[in-house]
Amino acid sequence: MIPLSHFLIVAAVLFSISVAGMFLNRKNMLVLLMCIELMLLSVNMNFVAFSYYLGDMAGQVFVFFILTVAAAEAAIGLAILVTLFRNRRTINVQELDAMKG
Amino acid sequence: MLDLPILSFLIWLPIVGGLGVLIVGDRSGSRQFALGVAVLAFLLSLPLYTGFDRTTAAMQFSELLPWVESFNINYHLGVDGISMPLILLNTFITVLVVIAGWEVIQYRISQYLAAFLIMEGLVNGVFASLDAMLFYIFFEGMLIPLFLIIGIWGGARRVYASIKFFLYTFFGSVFLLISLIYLYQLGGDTPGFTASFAVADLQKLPIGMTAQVLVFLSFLLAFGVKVPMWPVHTWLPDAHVEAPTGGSVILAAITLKVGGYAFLRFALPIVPDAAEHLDWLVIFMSLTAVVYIGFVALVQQDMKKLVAYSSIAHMGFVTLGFFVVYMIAAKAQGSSDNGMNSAILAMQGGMVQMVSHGFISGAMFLCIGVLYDRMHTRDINAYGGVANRMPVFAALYVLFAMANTGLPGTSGFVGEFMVILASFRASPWVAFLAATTLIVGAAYTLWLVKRVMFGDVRNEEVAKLQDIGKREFSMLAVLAVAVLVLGLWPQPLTDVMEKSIENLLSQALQSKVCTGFVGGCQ
Amino acid sequence: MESIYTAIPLAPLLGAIIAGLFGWKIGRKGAHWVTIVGVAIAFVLSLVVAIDVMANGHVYNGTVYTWAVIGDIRFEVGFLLDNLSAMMMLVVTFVSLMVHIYTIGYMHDDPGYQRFFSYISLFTFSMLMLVMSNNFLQLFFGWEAVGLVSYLLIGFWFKKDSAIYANMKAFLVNRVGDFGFLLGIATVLMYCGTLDYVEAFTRIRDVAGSVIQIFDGWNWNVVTLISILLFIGAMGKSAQVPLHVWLPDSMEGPTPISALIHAATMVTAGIFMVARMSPIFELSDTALNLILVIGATTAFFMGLIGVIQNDIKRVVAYSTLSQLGYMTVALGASAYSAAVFHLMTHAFFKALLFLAAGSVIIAMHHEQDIRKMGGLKKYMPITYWTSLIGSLALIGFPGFSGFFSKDLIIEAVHESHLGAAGYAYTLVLLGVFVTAFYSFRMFFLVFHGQERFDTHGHAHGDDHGHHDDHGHGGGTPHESPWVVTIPLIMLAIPSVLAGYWLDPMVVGEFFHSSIYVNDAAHSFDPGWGSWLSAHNGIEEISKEFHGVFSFILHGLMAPPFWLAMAGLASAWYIYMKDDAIARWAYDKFRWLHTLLDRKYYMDDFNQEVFAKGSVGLGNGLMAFGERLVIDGLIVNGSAKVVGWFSGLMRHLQTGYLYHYAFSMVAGILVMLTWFLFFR
Amino acid sequence: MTFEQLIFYLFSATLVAAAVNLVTVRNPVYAALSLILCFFTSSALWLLLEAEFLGIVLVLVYVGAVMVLFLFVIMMLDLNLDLLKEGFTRYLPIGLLVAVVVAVEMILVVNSGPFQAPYPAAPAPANNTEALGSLLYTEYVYPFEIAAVILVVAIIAAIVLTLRRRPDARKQDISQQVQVRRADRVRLVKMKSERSE
Amino acid sequence: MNIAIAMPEIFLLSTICLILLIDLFLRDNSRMITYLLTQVAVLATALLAYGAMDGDKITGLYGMYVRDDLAGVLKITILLLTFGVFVYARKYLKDKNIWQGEFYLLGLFAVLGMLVMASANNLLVVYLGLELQALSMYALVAFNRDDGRSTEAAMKYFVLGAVASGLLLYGISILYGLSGRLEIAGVLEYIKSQNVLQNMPLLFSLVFIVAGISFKFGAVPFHMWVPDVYQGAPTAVTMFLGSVPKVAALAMLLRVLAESMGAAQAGWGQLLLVFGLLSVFLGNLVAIAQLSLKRMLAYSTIAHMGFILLGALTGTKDGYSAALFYTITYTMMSAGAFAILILLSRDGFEAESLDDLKGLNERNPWYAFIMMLFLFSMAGIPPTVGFYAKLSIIQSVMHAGYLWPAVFMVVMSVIGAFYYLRAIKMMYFDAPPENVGAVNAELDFNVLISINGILMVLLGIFPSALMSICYLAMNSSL
Repeated sequence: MIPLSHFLIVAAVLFSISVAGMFLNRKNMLVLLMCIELMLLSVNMNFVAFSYYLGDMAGQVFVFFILTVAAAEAAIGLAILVTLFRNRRTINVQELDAMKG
Repeated sequence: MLDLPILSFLIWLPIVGGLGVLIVGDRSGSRQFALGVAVLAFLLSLPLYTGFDRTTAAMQFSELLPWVESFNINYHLGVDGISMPLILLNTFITVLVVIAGWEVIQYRISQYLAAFLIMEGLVNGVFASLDAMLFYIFFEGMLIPLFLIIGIWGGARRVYASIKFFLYTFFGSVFLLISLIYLYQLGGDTPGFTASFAVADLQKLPIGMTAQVLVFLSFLLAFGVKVPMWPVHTWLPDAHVEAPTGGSVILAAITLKVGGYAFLRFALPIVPDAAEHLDWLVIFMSLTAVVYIGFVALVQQDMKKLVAYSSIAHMGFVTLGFFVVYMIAAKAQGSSDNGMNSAILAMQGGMVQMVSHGFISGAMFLCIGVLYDRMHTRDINAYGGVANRMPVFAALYVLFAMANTGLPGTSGFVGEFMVILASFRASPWVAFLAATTLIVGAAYTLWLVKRVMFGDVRNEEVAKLQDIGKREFSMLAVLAVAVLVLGLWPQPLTDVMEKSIENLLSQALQSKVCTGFVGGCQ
Repeated sequence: MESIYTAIPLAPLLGAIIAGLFGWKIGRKGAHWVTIVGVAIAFVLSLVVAIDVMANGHVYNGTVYTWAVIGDIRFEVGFLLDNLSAMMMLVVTFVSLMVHIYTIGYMHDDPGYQRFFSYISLFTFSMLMLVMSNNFLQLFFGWEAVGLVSYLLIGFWFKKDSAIYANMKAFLVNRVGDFGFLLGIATVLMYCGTLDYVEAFTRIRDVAGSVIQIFDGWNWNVVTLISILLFIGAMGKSAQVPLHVWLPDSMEGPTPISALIHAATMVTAGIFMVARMSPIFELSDTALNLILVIGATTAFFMGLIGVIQNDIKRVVAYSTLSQLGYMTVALGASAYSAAVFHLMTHAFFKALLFLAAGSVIIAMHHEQDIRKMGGLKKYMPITYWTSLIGSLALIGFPGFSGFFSKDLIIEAVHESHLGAAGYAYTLVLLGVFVTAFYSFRMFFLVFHGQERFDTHGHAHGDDHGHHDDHGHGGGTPHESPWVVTIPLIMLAIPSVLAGYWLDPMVVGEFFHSSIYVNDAAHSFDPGWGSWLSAHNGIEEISKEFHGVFSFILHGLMAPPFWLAMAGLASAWYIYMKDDAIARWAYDKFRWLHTLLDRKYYMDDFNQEVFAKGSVGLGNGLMAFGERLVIDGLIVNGSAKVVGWFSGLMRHLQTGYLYHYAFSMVAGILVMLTWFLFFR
Repeated sequence: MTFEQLIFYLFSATLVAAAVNLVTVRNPVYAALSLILCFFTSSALWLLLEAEFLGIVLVLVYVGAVMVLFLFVIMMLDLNLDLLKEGFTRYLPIGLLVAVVVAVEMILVVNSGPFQAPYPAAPAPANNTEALGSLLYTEYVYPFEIAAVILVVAIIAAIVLTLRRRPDARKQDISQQVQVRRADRVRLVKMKSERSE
Repeated sequence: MNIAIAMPEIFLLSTICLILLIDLFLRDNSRMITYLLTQVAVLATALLAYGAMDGDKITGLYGMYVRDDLAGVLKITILLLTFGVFVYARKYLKDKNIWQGEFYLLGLFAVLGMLVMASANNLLVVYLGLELQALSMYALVAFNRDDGRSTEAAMKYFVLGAVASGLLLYGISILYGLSGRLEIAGVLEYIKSQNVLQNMPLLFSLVFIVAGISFKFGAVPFHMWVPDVYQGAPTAVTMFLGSVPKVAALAMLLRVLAESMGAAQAGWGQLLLVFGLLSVFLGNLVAIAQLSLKRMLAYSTIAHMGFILLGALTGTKDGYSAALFYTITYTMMSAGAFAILILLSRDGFEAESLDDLKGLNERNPWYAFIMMLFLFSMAGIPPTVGFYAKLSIIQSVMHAGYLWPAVFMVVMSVIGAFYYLRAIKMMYFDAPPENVGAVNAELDFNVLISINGILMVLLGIFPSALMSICYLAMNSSL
């Protein structure tokens, strides 16, 4: 059988990849949003794995809610993105430094 | 008489009155209203003296209300011989200050007067509060009106001066806060004591030596800045120079006293061992203030700066008088009176010096204000031969100058005389250095007088000068009388303080840790 | 009686206050009347008191009011009235009265008329407080008060830069003296625990042996310390070398002041004080030696300067210095009575000389240079004769008051066995010659010889504006008005006769109550004999004393007389007959002349070292300590650092999302690492 | 190695590869597609964990809705592709470093003691969906309601932010129509009748 | 089951829906109705919340919901603050003509989310409440959608917020994996059974959870969003954002850390200490360099949040109540300060730079005075309430034995005083620029701001009542 830790490790790897993605990606806001989705995915992975190995449904319920919220989040995020694009004609992360210091 | 809470009145009447002035606004009536409040406060403060029981060191006119239960902070007021004269001084000076701003201040007069009235109330609170936290609140609150006074009605570099003043003093006092909280908790942790900010409890609280030293250092910083002691004095000249006349007067006559008073109320009785351990430091700082600052004052070109520096030098005598007692006690051990007489003399000297400095420095700044209102410069070189045009003013000016040099017969003499006499017992050298003020102090004051007052009329501005009017004359005359009376007969003042100072001294020489201490143990 | 005692100082004070505060109301006449009346009352009352004290021996020692009580220390204001103070009161009030009257003429149309009268009355009050005091506090009060008044009066014509320079100098130099004096008082309080004379003198004997460490391992006899510190005060007031520098300059003040304050009364306060403190000084030979040396030096060398002065007032001033030196020498030789005696006689004849000089100055329209005078004898006879009397008294011509007092001093020094006695004796002897020389040099130059002044001489009065305009323009000089001459005559009388008081005053028991035995402490008596054997000048003299006239005869034989005559003669020869010698000496001893002319370079020294030095020090401290270190480095420095740092920190906020995200991750990473590996 | 293990390693490898691709690829469309791949693979892994319902939901909701939304947006905004991802390599080392450190530390932890359970503590319920549903509508009704509210918020927010009324567009304003009053529409004018001769 | 237990939330939600519908049928010129309804709803909810305070601790809705005094106090604070903020905001929205019902709707949703957090008894609920609030906030920040900076701020806020909740979730997942529980009590049970400092995975999850919470506070190093968002968002939103959610954040901290993981204080105490000190340090320091008032306040917020965290780290009831007291008073001052900012900004002019304060004393002494009170209170000068807030925090910190952190805090607050003084200097010592008239507002605004300002002093003079409320809340709930 596959031990729990394997799933957790996969999740951890996903998590770190998403973090790296956020750091590496300096041009495209969209990819940033996707990285966030990835991060949530890794979290979900944790929850599902735990709930399976603990034999407790609560984890899955949690995942269910996370998915819902994530969907809503994505919607709002994209809405903001669109508005931003309307104002700035760009979603280049590097150009979003009107405020600093 | 005694059942009505005079102290609360003295605190809240001016504050409420100040707010009232704000409401009256810059209309014609505001001046009269403010003056009325100030005078009323002064009259209210008189019963403190008349009704004062000189035979006891206990707190009188005390009021006690629970305030902040969660910190066991109480609204505890009371005066003893040490604080009472200072309250009178405060209420008295405030009246003069209100008069001083009468015609001079045109811009936002109501705010100006309100600031001073509120200031008065807060200072009264400082002197009257017997709860450390209450004290601290007034102590800090004082900064606000003064900050505004300097900043709004001040001179060219007022912003720099006011912010410097605020941060300087604030920096000092946060450490006070820390150590107060520390003591509060120490009280909670010590069996037989409760966590409390009451000064009386803190004075009883046994404290370990290291803690005492740390606490004392924080006290020294907090109060030393207020006094101000060398080397944390540099805010004072700037603040004085930039502040309007009234501000300078309050600053010199009142707020500096807060520092000295706090030393007596907190530093000496609460951490006596540390005070005894570090008395050399304070004495060194005080003597430096007397000598070093004296020479610095000698070369000032700005009248206000000069007087400001002389204030520092004179306050040096206060701190010297307070802390030399330990040296005396150490030296005079085993002698007939164990040096108690000299110790009391020193402390009395310090206190008298505070009161008299209140009068003299106030008067000096008022005089400078009189000149400034006419010439709009404080540069000594712009003056000369003023006496030709303003004989009456010149006479008063010379009188105050002489008081500033500590001439016998004026109040300036009393304190310095006592402190020098006493400190000789500690060490001839202390007395020697302290006594140099006779020469240096005379030098800078008389040189100022010579350059400003005497000589032939220097320029046409001086030639245009008008002698002082009734308003100015009245305030200066009142001060002159005060200076002379206190100088010719300090008895009424020293009498009031005697018992309290003896009591304070017994506390200050009472070790809390009982290791190699000159005094006894608890 | 107490009421009288209190009335004596208060009367002039009242006059001063009225004249000072309400001078504008009561006018010139009112001013001088009220003050003169005040002083007159004081004079009369002190006469009453003097008689009561001297004749009936009613010595009074009591408190007027308590200044303050601190611990067990009582600070009081009170009077001690014995022969010494009574005599001083007489002198002070009398001279002061004379000067008041004289002033009416001298300050005739000075705008500061009322102010002047109020000042001199105030001075009289302060001086009386000083001499009547029965404790150190009040003594110090009077001490400083007279200093203040002298400050005000020297700077009376405050438009003159020289005047306001002089008065500041005077005050500061006096402060140097007071500095020592105050420390002396502090020592007394420390060891005697009281400021009251009587108690202090009682207890001082107990501490006679004790020592104090000032520098480690160097023990000082306490009494010596006290005496020296107190004497420093006396040096300041009585203008002893090196604190004498203020007195000559003080001549910038109006002449009546020079007479009253800087000749007759204030400057002798130091002498009086030491005499008062004799019970203390007696206990320290070291101190007495020092006093001898200082006194003798002053007496001779200051007289020497007088020789080359040309300003009439300065000549008198230097003679004052040297006479004060004589008194000090007397003190050193513990001939206190002689000192006080000389003090009295000197007060009369020196005041006389000053007032005479003043009268001459009036006549010369405020010309003070004696080289521009001469032959005034025929214009102003009264002034001439009176000043002749004064000069003879000064040089100690037998029969005149100065003769008795000065001879007495010289004798006392001669008899003294102190270490410094020899040095002192030679100097005072030489001093006699010098005194005679400069006095008569001036006398001849002023009153004899050809007239060297221009008859339209108001040219030189400009130095103080319109003060010189005395109603009569140029024209020939003439005798001054009666208000001026009356005092001259009044003062001439005691200048001659006061000497005949020698018998009771010095030789007799007169001063025993105040100088040796304090009436409150008879327990002293036995002790004194033993002490006296140490320095017993007066005793010896008294033994040989067989009445005034034998004293005079003896004086005619003594060296001082011949020296005086020699001085007189040489002055006459040089300045009346032929000044070849003078010119020869001038060429030969040019260096000496400059040395004297520069007053031994003492003023320059003070100016350069002390004045400039302290200003330099102040500037240094201001620039370095205040501006650079404390304010620059510490205060504003830290503020700058904070500002700079915050300016640096704000750049962490780059505005880039990925940096923001990175900082979050980094934060987590750090904490993870901390938990994982570092604990 | 068992079938499960084969599935696990296969899919997790794909998952990681797709994730890496997501963060490295230049074109956002590819990125979106690789994210979709991530979802697919992870849903497979969830099935392995007997979370059938969630697996399906992941595919349906995420791939079916969210990712489509992403793609819509990508298409909508005309992005200059060649600009994107330039200078990527410059930050690669730091990025990798961070990623590796994070990964290592996390793995160190999750690989440690308490997480070594080889088998589920309790057998999973036979019908995952039913179990989930019964929980959702009983115990978790409160969170469920909140989730609903969140969705409403999402809708409102999206509308508020993006809805534009173009001035030239013709549309009916319901509120106006509802609130219309007679006076606004009809005006009765009174005029004297004219006579014809 | 008893749903009445959640009455405030339920009532609020239903009113929101009602308002949502009504608002659809309102003309732009009659938005006032929406506004009034909103305020009524807020106050009514506050009343309900107050009615629900009965000193005992009841859980309901299958243990998802808890009702105790702490929740009550937090809710009332949140609602009253919201009421004030909405009053202040009206002027701004009108001036900027973004006077739309959605502002209030989203605001109410956010409030609902906070209420949920305040009485959450389950980590899942905490998360959902958080998201509900966060999502509304994202939208609000971008509310002025034609303003580039506003949307940029929203974008940043959104991304970072999403990341933060990702971190939080990760932490929660690990915690769940360890304990197998999600409800507060369950987690507590587990943690009590553990030796915290030895349990690496637990600490691991702690780091993530604390990170998520700190983000909500905006504590260093999770503060990066704060300045940009404060500056970019419309001032009305900034005011809302800068005040109310801090209470919610504290609620979250108390529920998650204090209540459910109180036994793990040894662990998260260290984290809070570091983050708190960093915040106090960086916030005060960088604020000095700011010229934009909004940014300056943002940094000062960071510093204040540091104080709150440090108060909470003690893990004692004193510390928690001190933190609560601090939060309540701080939110009041910051709301007031932003309100003054709103006063200063006119149509087409956004007052945000320090210079816009110049000569306020000339233009309107009363506003200047009130602003001064706010600023001094932030600086912690007696007799304003800010002093007591700091005092109680420092006291509890020292009581917990952290002497040097306390010293550090006061020293930093001295440095911090500088920029408040500078603002006051602008108002009082400088002359107003030309062509600016007097500032004024409508009655309700004036009344409220006056009350708000006077409270600063009143609470400063009589802090006891509020302090004891905070303490009792802690005492009965934790």
